[in-house]
Amino acid sequence: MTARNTYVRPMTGWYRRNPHFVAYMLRELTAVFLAAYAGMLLAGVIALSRGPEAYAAFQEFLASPLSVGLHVLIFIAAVYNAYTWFRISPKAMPPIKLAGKRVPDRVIVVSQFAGCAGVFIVMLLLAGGL
Amino acid sequence: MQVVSTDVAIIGGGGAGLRAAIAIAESAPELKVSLVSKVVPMRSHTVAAEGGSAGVTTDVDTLDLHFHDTVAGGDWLCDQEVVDYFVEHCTEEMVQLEHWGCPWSRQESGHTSVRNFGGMSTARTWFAADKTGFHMLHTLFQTSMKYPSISRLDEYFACDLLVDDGRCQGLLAIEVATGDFVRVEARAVIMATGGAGRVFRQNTNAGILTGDGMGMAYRHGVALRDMEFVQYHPTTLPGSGILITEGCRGEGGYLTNKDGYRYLQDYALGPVVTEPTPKTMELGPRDRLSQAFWHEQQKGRTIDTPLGPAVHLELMHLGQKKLAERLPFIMELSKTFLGIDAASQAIPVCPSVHYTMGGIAADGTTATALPGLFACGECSSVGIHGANRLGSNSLAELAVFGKLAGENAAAFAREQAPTRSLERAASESEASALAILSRQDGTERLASIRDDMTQAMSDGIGIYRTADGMQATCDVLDGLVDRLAHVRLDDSNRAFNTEWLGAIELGFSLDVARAMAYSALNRRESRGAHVRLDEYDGRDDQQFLRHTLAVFEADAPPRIEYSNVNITRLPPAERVYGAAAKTTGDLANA
Amino acid sequence: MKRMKRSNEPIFWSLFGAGGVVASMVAPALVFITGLALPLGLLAPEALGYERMRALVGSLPGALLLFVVISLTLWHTMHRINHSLHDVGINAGLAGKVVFYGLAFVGTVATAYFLFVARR
Amino acid sequence: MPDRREIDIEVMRYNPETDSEPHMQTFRVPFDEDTSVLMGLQYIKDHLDGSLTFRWSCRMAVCGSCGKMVNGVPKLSCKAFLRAYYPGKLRIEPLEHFPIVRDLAVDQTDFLEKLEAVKPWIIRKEEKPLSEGTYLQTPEEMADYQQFSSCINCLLCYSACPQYGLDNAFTGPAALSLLHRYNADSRDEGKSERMPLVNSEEGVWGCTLVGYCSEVCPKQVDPAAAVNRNKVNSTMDYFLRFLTPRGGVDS
Ligand SMILES: Cc1cc2nc3c(=O)[nH]c(=O)nc-3n(C[C@H](O)[C@H](O)[C@H](O)COP(=O)(O)OP(=O)(O)OC[C@H]3O[C@@H](n4cnc5c(N)ncnc54)[C@H](O)[C@@H]3O)c2cc1C
Ligand code: SF4
Ligand code: F3S
Ligand code: FES
Repeated sequence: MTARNTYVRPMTGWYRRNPHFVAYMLRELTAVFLAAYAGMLLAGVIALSRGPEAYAAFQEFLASPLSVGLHVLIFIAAVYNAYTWFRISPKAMPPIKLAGKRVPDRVIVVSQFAGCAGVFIVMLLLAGGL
Repeated sequence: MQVVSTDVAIIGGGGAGLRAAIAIAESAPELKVSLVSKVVPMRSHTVAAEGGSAGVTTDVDTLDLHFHDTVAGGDWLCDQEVVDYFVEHCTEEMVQLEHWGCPWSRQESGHTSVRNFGGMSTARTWFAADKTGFHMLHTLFQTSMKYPSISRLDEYFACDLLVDDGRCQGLLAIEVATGDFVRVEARAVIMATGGAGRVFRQNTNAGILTGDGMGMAYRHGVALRDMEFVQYHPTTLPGSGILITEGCRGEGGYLTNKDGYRYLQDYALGPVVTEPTPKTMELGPRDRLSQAFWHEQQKGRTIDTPLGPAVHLELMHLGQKKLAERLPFIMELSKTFLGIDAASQAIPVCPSVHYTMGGIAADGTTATALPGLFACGECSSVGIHGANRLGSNSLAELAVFGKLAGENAAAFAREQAPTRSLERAASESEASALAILSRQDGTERLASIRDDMTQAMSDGIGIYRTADGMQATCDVLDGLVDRLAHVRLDDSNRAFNTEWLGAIELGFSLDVARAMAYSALNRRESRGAHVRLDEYDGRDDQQFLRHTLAVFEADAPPRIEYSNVNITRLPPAERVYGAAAKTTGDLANA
Repeated sequence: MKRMKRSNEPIFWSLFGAGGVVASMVAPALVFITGLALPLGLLAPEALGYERMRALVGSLPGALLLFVVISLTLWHTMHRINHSLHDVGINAGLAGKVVFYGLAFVGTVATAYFLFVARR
Repeated sequence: MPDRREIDIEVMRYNPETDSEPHMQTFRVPFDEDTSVLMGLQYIKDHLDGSLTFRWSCRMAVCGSCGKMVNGVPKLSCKAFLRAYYPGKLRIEPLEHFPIVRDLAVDQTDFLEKLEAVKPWIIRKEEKPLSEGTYLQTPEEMADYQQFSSCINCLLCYSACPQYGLDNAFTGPAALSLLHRYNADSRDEGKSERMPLVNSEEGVWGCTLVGYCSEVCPKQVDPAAAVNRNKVNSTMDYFLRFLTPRGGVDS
């Protein structure tokens, strides 16, 4: 009797094998930068709670080349994360129906991009204008 | 050798086999069912059926009309009592499939729809877009999973029936993954192995359709009936033979020749109509349409494509929306295999072998002459298709007769004593299967024998036939039997040896091919799909309103015998389509 | 068939999802303003000066906004990092959950506390 | 034939009776405009090496037998064409994430068990007698599940899903799509029987929305959507079980 002798291939390095997986891992990697940013904001709140000197020191840090460099990376990560999130979100929400017809995924994606751009402008205006 | 003991064994997990399994599980839940299939059931070729399945439903339709269409379509070679049973049970089966979840296409009201099909007097073909067989098969397969009494032997290749005491008591199978033999002992066996289109070169069939079941039954003395009737489907892709469903024409597609002319009007199928009209023009029966293609080719009015002559199937006038809704698979196929958008370009099509009207001789209850062996689906000949099957009758057939085979096999199994020892029969079959594998002195390549067989069949058993051509085919086939005995395989392993299984399949195919060729040679008339160009170019009811029976002879060509056709209420008449059909339709209504 | 155990993932997935919406909708703008525009002088320095920030935190909507952005971003990212460990073949299991969701929890509490302090 | 060209096809070989691990073997295969990858493999089997093992059947992209990794991408080999890879060479491997039985044939039993586990059949509290005819279902109601019912079980999505590769306890994209197909069918009343699987760690929660499954699916089933929409369903089920009088379906 011949035994069933199957071969199972290893998964090592799977994320390097296909551009789609590389993109996926980059998407997941954005979390590290966004976490750093959340930490940064938290640090700002802590500085604020400690008074003007502490807050000034925090602001000084923000202006340092190290911080600016880091924020460039964080910004790229944030934009990439947003891009992937909007593109894939129709898959993760119940189908939206208008007058019995399903709203096409494309419409949902595009409106999210538009929404994000709107938020960007409003926030810039708020920060700069007031 | 492993042994599996069961009550009913079913060979074949296509629509027919699955329907039979469910029928047993529902009518006799205490019986164990073993479903043996060389591919996982949902891979069976029922999956590829596109157009639809017949069942009388609309107010203008009647069982009588369906009966009349089927019998006339089959050129009166149908057993009329069986056709009566068939048409009475089609609709119920379609409703049953709906209850099991089959996504039949619907009207706005929520009721199921029907479409027109070739040779049918009115719209009566139930459809699930153009993936009807796919949805039927997956519905049946998934539904079958809910019955604990059904156990599956997926990817087990049946290589012989086990017969003892004059009764079929099981089968021998090879577990594909390991090459191990398994003896399946059963009180009744149902054969549901599908068609045998692969014995021809250009065909619409899947690679698995090598006629195994027909060959197995045949070698055990069950006759193969009406094997000369092989249907050529008029609209398939040149080269590959991939099917472009008749549903295209049911929805209103046109066939045009190289001058853009709707040539069917020249072949007694007119008048030219712009809307799909039953039994007229593109909705004539398949044999007539394939013959018309042949004549166009003779007249030099076909289109040359790199893969052979073709005519055009035009769907452009149906509009993108309708095509996307009704014929999405055809759109996909033309994009993939031709690189064209069928909404804006015509599809080149030509006839290919499609369906085996004949098969394992069985009566209207699906019982064969070998006690304990039942047959249903395309491998069987229960007597409803005659000399030419109407499109959409075979999906209905596998549901109606699959169920009947299940119920009858279950009833039979209940009355049988436990199986006797089949060890000896099994080890003999095992030895002959293993002999192919261990042969070292062979010289013949498997593929070249196969290619020679398919070429000979396509040459001699075509749309039009002559005595010389058929004789030549018979001669080639006789020679191939010897050559197969000298085949040499590259693969001597047991595990997943598809070359070995291919050699066993080719043995069955050759037997089936010979049954077809000799049956054809001996039918000295023209009827339905068997049309001769020599002196036998007309129908001869006097001599040949009879079924052909090909009986297996070891080491010799088949013995050809004849049996009577059961004619109860519709005497033979001329088959008429186009303008002439109207009156006949009215007659059947009366 | 073995009985299926209900996963607690819905709790973390909801927070992850909410965080994802926040992160993708506001993070790009926020990072640009706080981390780039301001330090690089594209905005006036007092735009995010101490006084204005005190005022922001002092208003209830402002405080809530900051709280939501920081905490949900933490839940979002910790969830992802936890899963990524599995992706690269590290099976942290329960320990991973404890560490990463623990961090998110601590971050959430800290944000609430310091916002509270800053508002006084 | 005007454009008869030749291409190198490198195929993975594995013989369970003699090999401890797979190796690659290269064949030179003639082709033209219409030669599919499957036909290339058939050419090898017929003319060069009859022991090359692979599954196929319909050769028209509907039976789901012939999936292979073609240059690292899961494809139906009958639906991919050699011309698209020329003049480069072709590397054909068995579908990823499944145990190799022999050469290009993989063991698909795990999927079949998963399929059965989602109860892919209509569950009714009360059957309607056949004599009363069909159930009514409007085209709009059909649209809720039709796409998910077009899965041909080709397993390409499983080969595309690293989460299934990392942990094959995950029910996976196609089985979950079919689960959703029945839950979303207006004739079905079996949702509560299927939710425990959806809600489990092996259910939808094994997915991290890699999304590649939907990209490789040859039938536009969009399994990623089926899986991830059920994360919403599962989450609702998780929280609402405390609110609804009947309690959660898992209770
Ligand atoms: C492309 C195409 C389109 C069609 N369209 C239509 C249509 O629109 N309407 C219509 O009415 N009819 C149509 N037909 C015909 C119809 O689909 C078939 O007649 C029908 O599906 C046959 O079903 P079956 O169950 O008999 O066999 P199949 O579905 O072919 O199944 C055969 C089974 O037998 C098994 N088997 C075979 N040999 C062995 C062995 N040695 N050991 C173990 N198992 C074995 C196989 O594994 C398989 O499970 C079409 C046919 C084709 C080819
Ligand atoms: S979901 Fe798509 S890729 Fe997956 S098995 Fe079904 S058809 Fe194949
Ligand atoms: S690839 Fe896998 S992780 Fe999810 S979205 Fe598809 S199932
Ligand atoms: S052979 Fe059937 S899907 Fe490719």
